[in-house]
Amino acid sequence: MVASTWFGLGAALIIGLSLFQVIINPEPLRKVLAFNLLGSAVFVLFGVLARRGGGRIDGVAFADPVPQALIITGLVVAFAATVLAVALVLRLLQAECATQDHDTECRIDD
Amino acid sequence: MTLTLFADLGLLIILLGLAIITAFARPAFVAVAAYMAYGLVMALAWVRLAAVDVALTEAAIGSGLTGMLLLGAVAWNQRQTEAHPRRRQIRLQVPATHPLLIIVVAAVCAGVSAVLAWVVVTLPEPPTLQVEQVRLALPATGLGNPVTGVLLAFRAIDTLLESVVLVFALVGVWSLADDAAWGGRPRSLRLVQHSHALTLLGQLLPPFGVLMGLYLFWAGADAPGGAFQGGTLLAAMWVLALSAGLAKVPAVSNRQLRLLISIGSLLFLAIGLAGWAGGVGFLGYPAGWSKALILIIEATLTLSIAVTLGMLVAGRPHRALPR
Amino acid sequence: MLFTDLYTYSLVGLGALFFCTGTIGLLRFPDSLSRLHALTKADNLGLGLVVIGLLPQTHWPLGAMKLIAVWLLAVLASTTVGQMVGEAIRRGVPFR
Amino acid sequence: MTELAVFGGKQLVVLALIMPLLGALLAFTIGGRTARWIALLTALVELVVVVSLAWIVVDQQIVVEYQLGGWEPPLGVRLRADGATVLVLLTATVVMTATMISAHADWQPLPDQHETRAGLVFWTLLPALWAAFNTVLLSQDLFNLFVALEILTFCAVPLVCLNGKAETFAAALRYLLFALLGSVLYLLGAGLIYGLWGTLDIGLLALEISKLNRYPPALSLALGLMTAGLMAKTAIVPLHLWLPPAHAGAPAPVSAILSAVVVKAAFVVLLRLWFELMPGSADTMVAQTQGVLGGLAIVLGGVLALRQSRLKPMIAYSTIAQMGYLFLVFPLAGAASAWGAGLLHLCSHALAKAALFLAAGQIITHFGDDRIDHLAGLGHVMPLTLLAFGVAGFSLMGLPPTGGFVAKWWLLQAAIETGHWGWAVPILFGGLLTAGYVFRVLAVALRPAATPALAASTVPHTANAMILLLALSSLLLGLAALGTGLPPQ
Repeated sequence: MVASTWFGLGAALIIGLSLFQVIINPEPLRKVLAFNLLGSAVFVLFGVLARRGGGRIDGVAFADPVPQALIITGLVVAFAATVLAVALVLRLLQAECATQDHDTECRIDD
Repeated sequence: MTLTLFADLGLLIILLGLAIITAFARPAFVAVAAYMAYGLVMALAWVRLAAVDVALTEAAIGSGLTGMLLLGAVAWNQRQTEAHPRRRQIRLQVPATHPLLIIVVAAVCAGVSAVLAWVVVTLPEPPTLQVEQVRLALPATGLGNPVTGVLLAFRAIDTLLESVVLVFALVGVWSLADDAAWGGRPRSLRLVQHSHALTLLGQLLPPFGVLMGLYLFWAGADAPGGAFQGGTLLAAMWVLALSAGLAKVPAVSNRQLRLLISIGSLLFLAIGLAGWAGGVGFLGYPAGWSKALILIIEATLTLSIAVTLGMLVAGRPHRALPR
Repeated sequence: MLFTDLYTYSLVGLGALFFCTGTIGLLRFPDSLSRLHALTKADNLGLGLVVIGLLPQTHWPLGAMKLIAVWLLAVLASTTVGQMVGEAIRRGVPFR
Repeated sequence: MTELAVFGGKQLVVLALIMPLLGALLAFTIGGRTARWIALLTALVELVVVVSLAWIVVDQQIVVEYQLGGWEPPLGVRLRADGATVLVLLTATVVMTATMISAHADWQPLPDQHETRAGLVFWTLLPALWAAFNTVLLSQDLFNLFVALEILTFCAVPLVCLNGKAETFAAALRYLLFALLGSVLYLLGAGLIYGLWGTLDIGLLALEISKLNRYPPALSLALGLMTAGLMAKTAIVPLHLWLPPAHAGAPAPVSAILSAVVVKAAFVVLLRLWFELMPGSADTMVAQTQGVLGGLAIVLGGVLALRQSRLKPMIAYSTIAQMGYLFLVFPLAGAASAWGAGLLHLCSHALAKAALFLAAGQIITHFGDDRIDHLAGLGHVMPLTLLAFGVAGFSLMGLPPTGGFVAKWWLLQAAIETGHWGWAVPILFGGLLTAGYVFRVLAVALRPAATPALAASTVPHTANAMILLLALSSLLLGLAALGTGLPPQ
């Protein structure tokens, strides 16, 4: 088996376990983290496909550029999703905190 | 050949180990730290998969910025829990965490993994995919890096949408502010305790980082790199200066700031529309002009991405501006 | 040819040894400050040796300059982080 | 020869996509009090663009295609507008424009304020969401669709918690997580498809797949993953939990857009995957499962809607039920009328549901109460709003001659035609449930108030006009569909 196939198998494994965490883990921040892991493994699977379409020119390995471009776009989109999710979680934690502890202030910057 | 396979397998085992720690480690802090390491090792894996552009993006955005963001959130949560020990934790429960349900979910996830693994092994002989088409069409764009060709010429619409995603995500983050804080600055990124070492780094590193960021954008036309990788590096330098207290986060009502954020997408759109005047259609580049136009788009995109990413890290406006 | 290869192997091997001792120190030393000491010292020296070892294998001068720049930046980063972690320990932030 | 002098169909397809995008970016950049005017102007221009495009496509009976940047697929991305697309495009445009106009006075800055948080967010993200939705409709590229669906989510989520109440943050987060799970599964499927054929263009893929004798297992896996992901985004029954708190908790104009437009986006992609890539899949297990889930959604959504004590959650649960009808299209795909029925239901539900949510918003603001048992006297105070509510409710129920009626009638015909009588049961039972919750509101609202009559309605005329326009459009859609003859071929 070529190396990229091994990476594909690894990605398949990571997809399974991060999917499990995404569904089961009740902590919002851990869910977001698991999402990032899941996304990254999906990209690797995509990248393995890109490598299959590639080859070697003058001894330098190259891969199909289209999935590479798609993965770069995907990484940026995934980052935007993470930012939004983390901002929401923090806002939610702060709101919860404010409703539960009336005597102590819950500030985001302390 | 066998030696590189050995190295690849080693890389893979480290990746799997880090992924397992990320997914299952008890302390959230350990999980995020493992994820950052995972991202860096993943960048190496991308190099091994002959995708250097992706490797750069993964290291910059996937590991660096994402890790920093999550680390900050986890640290805040931890401090809050210590300060208010009786605080109820927020839990997003699946309807019932019945053991049976967990077993079913685990079985489904294992099934997905198994089927995907089977597909990876049995997928028919490598098709050429789009390698040939891109190679034949690339000279028309005047670019040397096929990935940049795909991003800015063949699939320019994806990249246009990708650049606006960041703008709208920023609006989304800002939207979580208190009404009273609207128009003001995000909380300072400056660390609570003053550190001379950090100040020194904040003064020493940015010139090199900015040079490197600009180089990444410039080289992107013909070699691995591009607007997103370069912009991220510039953003990192800005964030470094902000956390060393060497610069101030601008207020969200600042007109120039808003223009800087949206100028990349706006110019991209304008040049796209100019394609009609040039007779090559929307998002087309007139023959001979394409490389110059692409570089102009990428230069503004790099700037906009850098500012937007920096503001995304800074978060929602927190303090109203004094009237 | 053979000589440069031998030179590279020995210096990179020595660098790897430093990384190993640094890691053992990280795992076995009793308190945070000495663990930090083991880590930063070993990393700087280890990385330096690896870089010096690899110098003859690269294109002169640009490739070599890149390697040296990598080393300098790594030293700069680890110094700063080491310093900041040290300051935090002195302030009484619990590290384990 | 209705070709316009300057803009032909090709340019209009591009403009339909980028006008709202440009509007959103400008509204963000300029901000302040101007943001609202930029968004409203964008809506009007977009209305002209889409109506012209629809006119060209329908009048000349053509399909408009546009290769972005001049690059032919598989290398480039193609936009495509056929009759079905322009119908949905037009519906979304009407809903968007009417909602924006009816909300034009909300979130205005105080005299000494430069801009408000909610105002800037609303007038920026609503056009952005619109651009994303139009991209979902027009793009022919599976990955481009992914990006568009993501933008749709990123714009919709902040709008859910626009009024900053603590419980809406939780709803928004839940919504975001479901949508992200859906996207990731969709992307995984799209990646596998690229690995099989090296293209993401739906047209080219349909061509490749039609050449096959039997489908490769990787294709089944890919479509299964994409379908599961898109079903999470359309809130079909086991995956519906995120919808009611999000749609009910959002400000009314946002609820209208979410229920009328946003949930439909993923469904449109689902329709295209199954009808264009895998035609003739009506009898497969997947199609049957989709139908069963649709039937469950109709019943469960209807029952839960009946049990709500407040107006907005009731309307939100009704969305779950009405989305269920759409999923009956898959097992009935063998009949000629199924496709038309699905399309018509999608559009008439969009119009009716927008009217219902906007009406509920006016009721909350001006009547001051949305508990259904407390609505007595509403008919006296806000007759026009209640009239619009009623007309929209009739369409939801499927009373003739509304769009809802014709759609359900066509669905029943499809059930009879294909011999699968069983599907008629949820269709009819769902209609009864809908009648139950709509009449419950009307019955209370038409009762005289127990307390002395409240002051006469102060609902702004523009808002009332827009709500009535939406409700009547849903009615007219039914008449127009009846006029084209039953069922469409």
